[in-house]
Amino acid sequence: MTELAEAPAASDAGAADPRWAREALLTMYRIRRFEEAVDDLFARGMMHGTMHLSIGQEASATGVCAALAEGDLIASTHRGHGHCIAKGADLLPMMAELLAKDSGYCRGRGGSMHIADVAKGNLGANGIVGGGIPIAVGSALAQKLRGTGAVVVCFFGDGATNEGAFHEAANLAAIWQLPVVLVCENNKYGMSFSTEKSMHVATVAERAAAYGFPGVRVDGNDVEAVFAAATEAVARARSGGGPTLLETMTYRWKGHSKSDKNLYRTREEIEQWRADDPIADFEAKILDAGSLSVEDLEAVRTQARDEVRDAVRRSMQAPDADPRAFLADPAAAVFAAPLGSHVAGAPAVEPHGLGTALDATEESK
Amino acid sequence: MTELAEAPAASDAGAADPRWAREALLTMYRIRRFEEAVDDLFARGMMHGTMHLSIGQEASATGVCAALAEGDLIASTHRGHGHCIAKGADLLPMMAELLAKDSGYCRGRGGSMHIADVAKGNLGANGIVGGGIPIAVGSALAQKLRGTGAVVVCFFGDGATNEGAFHEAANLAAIWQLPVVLVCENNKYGMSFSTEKSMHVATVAERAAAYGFPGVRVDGNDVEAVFAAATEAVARARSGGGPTLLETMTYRWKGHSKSDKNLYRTREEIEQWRADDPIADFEAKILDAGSLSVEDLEAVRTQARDEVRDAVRRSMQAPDADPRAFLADPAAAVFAAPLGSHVAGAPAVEPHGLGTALDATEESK
Amino acid sequence: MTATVEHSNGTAAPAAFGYVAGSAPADATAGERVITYSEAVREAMGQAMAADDRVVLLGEDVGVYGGAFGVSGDLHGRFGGERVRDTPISELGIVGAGVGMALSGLLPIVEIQFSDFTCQAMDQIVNQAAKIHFMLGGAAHVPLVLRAPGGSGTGAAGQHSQSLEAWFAHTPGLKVVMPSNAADAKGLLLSAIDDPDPVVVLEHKLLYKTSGPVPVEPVRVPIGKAAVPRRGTDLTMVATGVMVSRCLEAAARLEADGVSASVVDVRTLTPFDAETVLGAIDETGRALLVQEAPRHVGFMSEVAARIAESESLYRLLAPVKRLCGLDTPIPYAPQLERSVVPQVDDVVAAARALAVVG
Amino acid sequence: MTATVEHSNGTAAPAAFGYVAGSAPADATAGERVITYSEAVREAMGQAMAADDRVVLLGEDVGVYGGAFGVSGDLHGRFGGERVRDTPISELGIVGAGVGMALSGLLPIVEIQFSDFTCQAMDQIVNQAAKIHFMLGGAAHVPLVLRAPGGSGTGAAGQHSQSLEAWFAHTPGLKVVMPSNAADAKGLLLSAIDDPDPVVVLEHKLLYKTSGPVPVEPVRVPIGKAAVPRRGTDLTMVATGVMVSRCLEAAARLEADGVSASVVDVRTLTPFDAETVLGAIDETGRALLVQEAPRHVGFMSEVAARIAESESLYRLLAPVKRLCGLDTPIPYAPQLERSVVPQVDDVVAAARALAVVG
Ligand SMILES: Cc1ncc(C[n+]2csc(CCOP(=O)(O)OP(=O)(O)O)c2C)c(N)n1
Ligand SMILES: Cc1ncc(C[n+]2csc(CCOP(=O)(O)OP(=O)(O)O)c2C)c(N)n1
Ligand SMILES: [Mg+2]
Ligand SMILES: [Mg+2]
Repeated sequence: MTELAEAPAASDAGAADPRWAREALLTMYRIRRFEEAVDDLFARGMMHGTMHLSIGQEASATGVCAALAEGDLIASTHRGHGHCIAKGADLLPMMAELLAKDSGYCRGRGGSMHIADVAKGNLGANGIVGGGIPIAVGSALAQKLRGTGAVVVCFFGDGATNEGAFHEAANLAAIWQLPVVLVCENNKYGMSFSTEKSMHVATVAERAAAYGFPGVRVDGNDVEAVFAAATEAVARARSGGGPTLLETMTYRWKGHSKSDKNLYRTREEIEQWRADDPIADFEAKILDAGSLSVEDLEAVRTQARDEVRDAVRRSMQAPDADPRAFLADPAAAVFAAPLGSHVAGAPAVEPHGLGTALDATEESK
Repeated sequence: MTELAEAPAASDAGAADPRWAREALLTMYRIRRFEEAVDDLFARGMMHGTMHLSIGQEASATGVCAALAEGDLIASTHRGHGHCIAKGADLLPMMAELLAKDSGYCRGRGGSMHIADVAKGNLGANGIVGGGIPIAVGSALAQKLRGTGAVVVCFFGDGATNEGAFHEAANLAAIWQLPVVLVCENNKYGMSFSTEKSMHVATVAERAAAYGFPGVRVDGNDVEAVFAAATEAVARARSGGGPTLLETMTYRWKGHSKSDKNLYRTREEIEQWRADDPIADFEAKILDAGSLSVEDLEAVRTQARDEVRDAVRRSMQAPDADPRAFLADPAAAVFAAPLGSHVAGAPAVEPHGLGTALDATEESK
Repeated sequence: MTATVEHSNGTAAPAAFGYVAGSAPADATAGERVITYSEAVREAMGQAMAADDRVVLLGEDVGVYGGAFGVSGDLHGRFGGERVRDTPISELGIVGAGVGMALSGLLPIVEIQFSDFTCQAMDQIVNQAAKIHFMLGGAAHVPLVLRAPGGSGTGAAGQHSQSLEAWFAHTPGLKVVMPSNAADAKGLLLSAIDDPDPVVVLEHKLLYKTSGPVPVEPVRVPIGKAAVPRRGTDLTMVATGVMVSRCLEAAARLEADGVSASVVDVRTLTPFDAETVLGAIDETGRALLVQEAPRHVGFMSEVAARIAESESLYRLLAPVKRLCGLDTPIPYAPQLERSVVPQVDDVVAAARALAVVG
Repeated sequence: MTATVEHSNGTAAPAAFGYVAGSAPADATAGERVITYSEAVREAMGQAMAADDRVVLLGEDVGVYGGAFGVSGDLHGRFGGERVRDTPISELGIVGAGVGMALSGLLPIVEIQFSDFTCQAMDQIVNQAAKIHFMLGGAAHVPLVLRAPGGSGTGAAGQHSQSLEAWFAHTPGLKVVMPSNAADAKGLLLSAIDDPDPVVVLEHKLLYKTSGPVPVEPVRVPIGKAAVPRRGTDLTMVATGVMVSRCLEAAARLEADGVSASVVDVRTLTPFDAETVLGAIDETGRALLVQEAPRHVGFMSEVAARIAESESLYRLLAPVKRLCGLDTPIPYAPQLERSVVPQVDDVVAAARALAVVG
């Protein structure tokens, strides 16, 4: 079994730790600038499809992924750019994917709702609300059976907790005590339907009571608080203590998707939440703690801006996904190419205690 | 709106009330004798398909249905003979159905897993675990919208609570505060998988916490206790207080179905539960209370036995479901016949506050 | 992509299986105006709800939001939240609730945001709604309408772009309609609401914003009748959904080249109007069967099979030709997305090739 | 209803799409013995599990109970509860878990007790398992095996008797097999476990107790190859699942009357072996297409369509004939149940009628 890199201990981490603070802030800026660029490209008609932006929610993805070690995995959602970036994806193939380029993560076949970076341990965004939860749980079962020591985090929204998929998967995670953290990013709405209306309990976290594992609610706009709660949940998962339902309270500044006219919420509510900007809040804490200077923060902003600009510029120049190549052999896109081993899509973790392939065994007969 | 018959007040009811005691005992005996006859017919190769018997669970169906008023509805399960009988179905068309007769409740098309007696307010058994729960919730929404005052009870097993259907339906019932009682008959196993293994909480009742309505566990082999708990839940539902999850603890004496070799449970466990026979227990209470005599009890037994014998004898003589008639126009069996009104399948309760049909309105234009 | 009027003159003739609407139809030619497909759907729902309190609409974001595609629009404002009911994201639960409502005296319309999410609700659609009437020996029926938009062309990728009509058509107990224009969107939906059986209404995302003449009155288009919006002599195109307008456009272009094509709009997949469809094929002896869904075991396989097992076979002047979506999921990139489903150019090319074979 | 040996001699030839088993196959004729179909399925799973620790089985009651149809039997005893894993009643959850396991280095086999309950899991089957490889541009694949028994004949009524293969065959990204005899039950399952893509294996309840010769060694039957267990001259029966043995029995009876029939066992619905199937039809010029599933938009519609759009059309001596299940749910009463799906007598009658047409 591959030794997993140690996650930073919670005690070191936070605004006071310059290295940690810089990383966390950079990640949040990368997410924001990336999505602002997407919003802009979309508005200018240069991007296809629809987009679900997580602007305003950056602290949740960032704090959770900061608690993960190399080899740990995530499963993401339709609102997944932030998760993907926080888990270490490259901005260039992400942007290239959204711009329908052959060099995109999915070669233009998936787009925003299906971006995955399997090598980095992102099992993929998912266009289906709740669709990733059973998959994450199955991956956690595989980690347990294979003894990899890896933890799987599953992101989903508040609305997803009303799907049967959430219930079935949470129950499986509980009975098998799997190394999984169920992260519910509660932004108060499933599209237009508020959590007050969509459930008759006050918090998503208390739904954990139905499965017998801890449910924890945390300020999802406070990257340190998210990190601390996630670190605890990840440690529980890794040590065999089973799942946690972690509810991060946050808010999306933008509409649900491109078709949203914001009829179901008030301008005041939006303004109030925008005032609780996770990035500005964290910058204030950093400056308070004195770990980084104003110039340091400016450098982070510049870096994020430049990285995103670069990703846009370079992917604009990249060749489009090519229908001719695609049409030459569509079945090759649908079915897996011949493989020496079935193990693909798995993180770069060696199987543990698992034998050789059937074929090899047969040969030895 | 039709006035609903008053349910017997809980205070009158119980072993001490001769009328109530006799009714409840008769219902339990009807169920048991009916299912013993089914078991026998099946063993003798005279019955087709598979059978899920509720022998040992009679108090649950009986106590719950005793708490219902005329016009109230139930949705049932694969293990549904007891519910059907307790809700007032005739034994003859039930037995005829199982014997594949044209005079069966479903004209031989449904069999054990689909028996319904819509006129009596039984929306039907269901071959799909959890399948009836959303349907019951929808029916409860219709009762609420139509202002009928009717309550809907949904029966399901412990295993069903692991299905997404349970979760989604329970949540809908909660947010809309519907007049529905979710009755989980916990017989400790979903087929072979024990509740200890299939969930990581000690009781099904506590799953109600995820939806914000009461969860109540009761001795499901004590018909008086079931009745009392159901009466409270039904009253809550009828008065606008919303759903209740009622968990009745019981046990099935027979195997899950015909293929069961009972490998997953011990003889001792079965014996122990058989010693807690809901019928014998209730008889002892009746005799203790002195409300009925030994001869009275004997008369109840004889009546149940005779009714079942009669149902078997008469349905044996009834004409088989006829494939020729069926084949002459299969579409007529698949799609509804022309109807003056769409309202069929609904209990005999007048619509309330609902207008006339589109057609009528158009005519008046 | 313009909707046509020729095949929208539905009358409330008896639908298949003997169900007859209770009143004489309004005259279809009177009082038409041009509105969009999505307005037509909304108008049908509004007229039905105004006329009959039993009609209710439920679905995700159908309320204040007005529907993911804006179809329910102002209905929430007009009829209130009890009858135009927002639901949590629980497709299985809400279709099941629709079944229960339909069994209990209401006439529910359930909107599924994208037809792909019927996957979540298949148990209630297939094992419950479709079978209850049959399994109960006729003792109950399920007047449920399930509306869901299918199809590709909006860049929504594999999980939001499927054309799943073949599944539903293959499920005994369901009626399945695919309106291809605004008038049918209204008329078929009215018939679906009228119908005592569960009806799956597959709308199309790309059609929502297209316009066509639609009667003001609640004129039903009967379930079980195909339409023939164009008659030609050289070949017959049989199409469903968005492919109908593509075929009509292709036919117009082909005419300039001297190729004369009939276009048949299947409209109702179950019950299937074999008489009209095969009749139109017999007239030309050449059949081009066009659907957006993947070819393998799709609805046009059935149309081809009906030809192959009937007298129509002997009237064929060339082998049947299917023009379908590729057997792949729908990709995201616009250039790829377009390439996997038939476009007007593809129809023209296939028709030209077919017209000269044999 | 006896299984036949002629078409069970599968060899591990390269399957479609270039996937090649890693080792040379054992000689299929060596070391056969007669076992039941369900023993053959169990043997395939046992051999795969013994050979490769990544292979795991999960499903409802597959453990101590031994499976609803006794298929997993002693595997729990042999491999323990970690690898032969009982699950709660949560089809969506467990298929999803299978997808996650398949993405994370394991080779899961998920058993669904009755294929009808795939309705609960359609999202994970169709929107996830089938599409992930494609949507991710090839960055991951899903080596998931889904085993589920379909079919009628046991009195289990409408919700436990369906034949749903057409849905899966119509879903790009799934491979779909229907073993009709014990040897194929083993050999196709071994290939499915080997396969890097999701494979839906539709077993049949009535076949579980039938027996046939099965190789002792883990001999794969390639996915993508039809079998022709019988060759005749007057007509060609094309069948799936339990209908293969009914056709073979019918063919034997017809021989006595001087009617000589070929029987084709489709075996793999996706990828479909058009060459073998159409080739066998071409030889006789008469096609009788036999399936248990309802006719409307079923798998045999596709076979008919392939004929209608190919050169085979010109070789037909009579219209194609489909003999299918009625377009109804399966009723409970045995006499009704038998009447809605083709029986041997029906095949004989249809074949006789077809042999004289044209
Ligand atoms: C099964 C399913 N149902 C509905 C949708 C349409 N839809 C996409 S996102 C969304 C809202 C999801 O809400 P939530 O889970 O809270 O996530 P958020 O969008 O707030 O991040 C809906 C209804 C979908 N994609 N999948
Ligand atoms: C969706 C679905 N999955 C599986 C089955 C097979 N099955 C029938 S009954 C049963 C066990 C149900 O357990 P429970 O809900 O506790 O009810 P009980 O049988 O104990 O009364 C199972 C697994 C089914 N009928 N439907
Ligand atoms: Mg949300
Ligand atoms: Mg149980």
